[in-house]
Amino acid sequence: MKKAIVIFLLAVFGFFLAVTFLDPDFEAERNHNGVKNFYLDKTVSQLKTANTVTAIVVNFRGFDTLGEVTVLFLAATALGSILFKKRHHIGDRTVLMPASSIVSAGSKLIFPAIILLGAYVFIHGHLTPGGGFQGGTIIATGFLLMLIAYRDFSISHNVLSVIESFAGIGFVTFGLLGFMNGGTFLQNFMGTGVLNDLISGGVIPVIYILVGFKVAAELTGLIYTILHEKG
Amino acid sequence: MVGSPVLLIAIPLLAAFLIPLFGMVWKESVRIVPGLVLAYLTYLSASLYIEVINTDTIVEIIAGWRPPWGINLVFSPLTGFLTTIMTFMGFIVWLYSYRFKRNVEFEAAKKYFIFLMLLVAGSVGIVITGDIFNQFVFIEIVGISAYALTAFYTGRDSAEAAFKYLIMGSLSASALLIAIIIIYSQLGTLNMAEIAANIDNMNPYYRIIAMIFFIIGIGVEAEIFPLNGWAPDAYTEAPGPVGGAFSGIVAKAGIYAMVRMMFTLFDIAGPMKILIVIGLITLIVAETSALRQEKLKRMLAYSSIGQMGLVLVAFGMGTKAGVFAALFLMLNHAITKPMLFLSGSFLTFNTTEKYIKQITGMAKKMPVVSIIFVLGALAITGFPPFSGFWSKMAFLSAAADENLLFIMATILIISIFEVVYYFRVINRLFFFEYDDKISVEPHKPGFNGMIALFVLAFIVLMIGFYPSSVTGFIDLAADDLLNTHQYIDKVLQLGQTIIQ
Amino acid sequence: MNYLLFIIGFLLLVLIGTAVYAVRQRDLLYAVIATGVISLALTALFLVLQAPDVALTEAAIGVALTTIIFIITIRNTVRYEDEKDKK
Amino acid sequence: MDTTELIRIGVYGTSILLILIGLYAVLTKRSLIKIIIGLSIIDGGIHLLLIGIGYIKDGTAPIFSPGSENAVARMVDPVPQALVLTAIVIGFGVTAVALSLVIRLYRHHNTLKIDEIKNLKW
Repeated sequence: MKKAIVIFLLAVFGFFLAVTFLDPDFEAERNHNGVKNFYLDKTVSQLKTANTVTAIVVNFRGFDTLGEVTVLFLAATALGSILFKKRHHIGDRTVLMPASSIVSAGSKLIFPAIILLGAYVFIHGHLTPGGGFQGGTIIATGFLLMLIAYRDFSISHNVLSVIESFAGIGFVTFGLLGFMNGGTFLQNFMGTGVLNDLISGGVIPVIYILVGFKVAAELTGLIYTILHEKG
Repeated sequence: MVGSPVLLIAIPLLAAFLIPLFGMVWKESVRIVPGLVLAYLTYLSASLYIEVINTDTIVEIIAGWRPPWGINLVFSPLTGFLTTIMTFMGFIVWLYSYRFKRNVEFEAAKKYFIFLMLLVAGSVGIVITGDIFNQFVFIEIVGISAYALTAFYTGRDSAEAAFKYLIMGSLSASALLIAIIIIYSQLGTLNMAEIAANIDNMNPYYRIIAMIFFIIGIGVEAEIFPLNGWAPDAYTEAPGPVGGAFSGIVAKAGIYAMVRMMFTLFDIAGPMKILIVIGLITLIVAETSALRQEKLKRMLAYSSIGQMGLVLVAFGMGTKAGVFAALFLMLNHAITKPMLFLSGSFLTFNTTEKYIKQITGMAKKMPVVSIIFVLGALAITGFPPFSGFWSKMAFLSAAADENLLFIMATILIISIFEVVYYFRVINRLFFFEYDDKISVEPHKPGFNGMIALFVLAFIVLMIGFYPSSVTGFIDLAADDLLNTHQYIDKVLQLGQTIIQ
Repeated sequence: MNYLLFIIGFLLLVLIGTAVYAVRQRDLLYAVIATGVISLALTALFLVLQAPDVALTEAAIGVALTTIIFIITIRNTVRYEDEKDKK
Repeated sequence: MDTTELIRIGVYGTSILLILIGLYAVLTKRSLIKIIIGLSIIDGGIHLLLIGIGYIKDGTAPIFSPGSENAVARMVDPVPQALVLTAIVIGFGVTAVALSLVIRLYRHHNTLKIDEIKNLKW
């Protein structure tokens, strides 16, 4: 009985999706004069940002990014709240597997390179693919590697929390600065420079670097919390 | 110019990032700062609302790009009305829970207040945003805060309730995303006004499918029938004041999103019938379930779902009178249901199961709280001269104008149901002797909690005796919702402030 | 132009195959690894479909972080969908 | 049928299949972790769908390199990419919260089977 209901539901769902997306008219009736060309055009001519996706994420739809950063912040906080234990003791770290000497030595070697790669990715977010989210997660994976390889590697929760808070405050403050200078929230109020220069695009790289710090701190904290949950 | 709508979002987010820093310096500040923020939001929202009523709708641009391209916030008589209610209720809930976990656990209290503040901020965001993807982001903010608040107590079955809520919430978020994909692919825009202006160019099949996915996506927050399985559990397991926040704030935001979508986005013939059908099913199922509940909070949760169904039916009539009645019902419910949750939470303070039989004879021990509870029960069932009476009258006259006799009869029968299950509680509360074996230990209510309850009770009485004090505002809000062209024009003709 | 078609077709087949495997596999650890493979295939597909930004994000979040938190959860709870499956 | 058409149908069809497979897992599986795996498969399908919407024939990535400032017409739509970026990060947050709930449920009930946890049946 239950199986039948599930299959019926799946069939209805699949039918709706297929009727929409696999219909030959779907492509033909599309309105191609949407916002796309405006974004591509303005990114080059006004924002002087090479990477259009970055321009959209940080400037055109920067409000979404603010919300998204908040979602990550909430997720990290919620994790701490849900896994909270009565007596405030931190359990042993979960050991995924005992790290051999090759792994630990190799991790030490790779770790700085990963951090450097992450920093490169978010500093060049407005020029090349990548940006704050990507760079931040790369840095977090670097810390994850160290946490797995060395049992006594630890990170201060307070330091992470301070970095996270300052990056978040910086984001909102830059938004409010635009509010005071140019008239609207998150407005690009700094000089935009020359396309494809490292220092170009006004506030876009600044905000994306702040996002990078925030994402890195949040994800590292999140992994740290969940790693210290021993059954 | 007193401020700008964007501050309604920016200030709580800024405060949320600041609170961990403040907490390191002065522990009490994690309680005070959210309260100050919510009080400021209430002030800002109320003053903006007055300005909007006297002058014109404010359309706020973000990042300097005018509406079809950038995200915009719309602060109109309708959204201002809802925002003011929500921020005010957020402040009341904060006031009630000010002493929450005091002197016990600092970390837990810090997180509780951050979640509460962002719950309010996210709900306000759902209401004032003018962009569908931005609305999705705010729905996720509300969702994650709500999951975390539901799972807040570790001792109870709260993780189950939160898990249920999370699965439903994220499935519906996926549906919402699919609807956004269909709309974006066909119209090439995400702006609500632009969508509303171009919706006629869209193939009707795609329009209907997108609308179905939208209903699934928003239905979880709006608590409509097949998607509200999470609600009774979440309301029961969450901390007492959070139940009030869910019914007073989150459900209102969900209903708004639903109604905005139906009235403005998908302006096709027939959607109103869908609203009536969904609303009636929700109403009947919820109210009949409420009759059978043994737990106080569960009963209140079902009652809350039922009221949401009633609101949807009223919106579904589609006429001016219907929308007026619906907004009036929303206002009354936003004030009365948190009052019931908060006073009920005081009555059952020292028990984790919250059975109705455990409050037997409590009226003699806690007379003031009991009287406030009764006031709320009378107001929500629609006894004159309390606030609920006027909204139910407005509803019935709106239905009578449209000759919807079946709906009128159903509402009257449902009202009898409501009277039955509320009087079951009142009967136990007042006319039974206090019994040590079944009743709980009375709890001495805190000073701040009592102030919150008194403020709410005052508002209920005020609306009850002077309904004309609010009907003017509701009238303007109803006009605003029905005038789709005005909404589109206001948003799209705002080409002056674009940066050159 | 045809080699592009082959790459995309191969990746799409990998996606569906791994998804079915992830749902049917009763050893949760393997199922989680299969989810990681789905993310990997998606990463390659995003790259082919000219979305390098998304590919980077999916590679870092989908392949690395999601998989690792799944594995930590399995370490802290149970490895098999059913106790009977334990060999 | 030309290449673009094939790619389009393949990508859309695969994402719809992924969504349905994930939904099947969420609705029928008895293990909590399996349910969350299903959710992340649904997410993957939706992200692929969104990227497929933006793809155009012979498109290039929406990044301007020196000397190619006039290549606008051939660029794929950047908006869905920005949306997917947001959606991936949000999805990760939700998955993390869900897994922490699973750990807590296991702490209480010592099982992850949905039938053995009271209040979780639906």
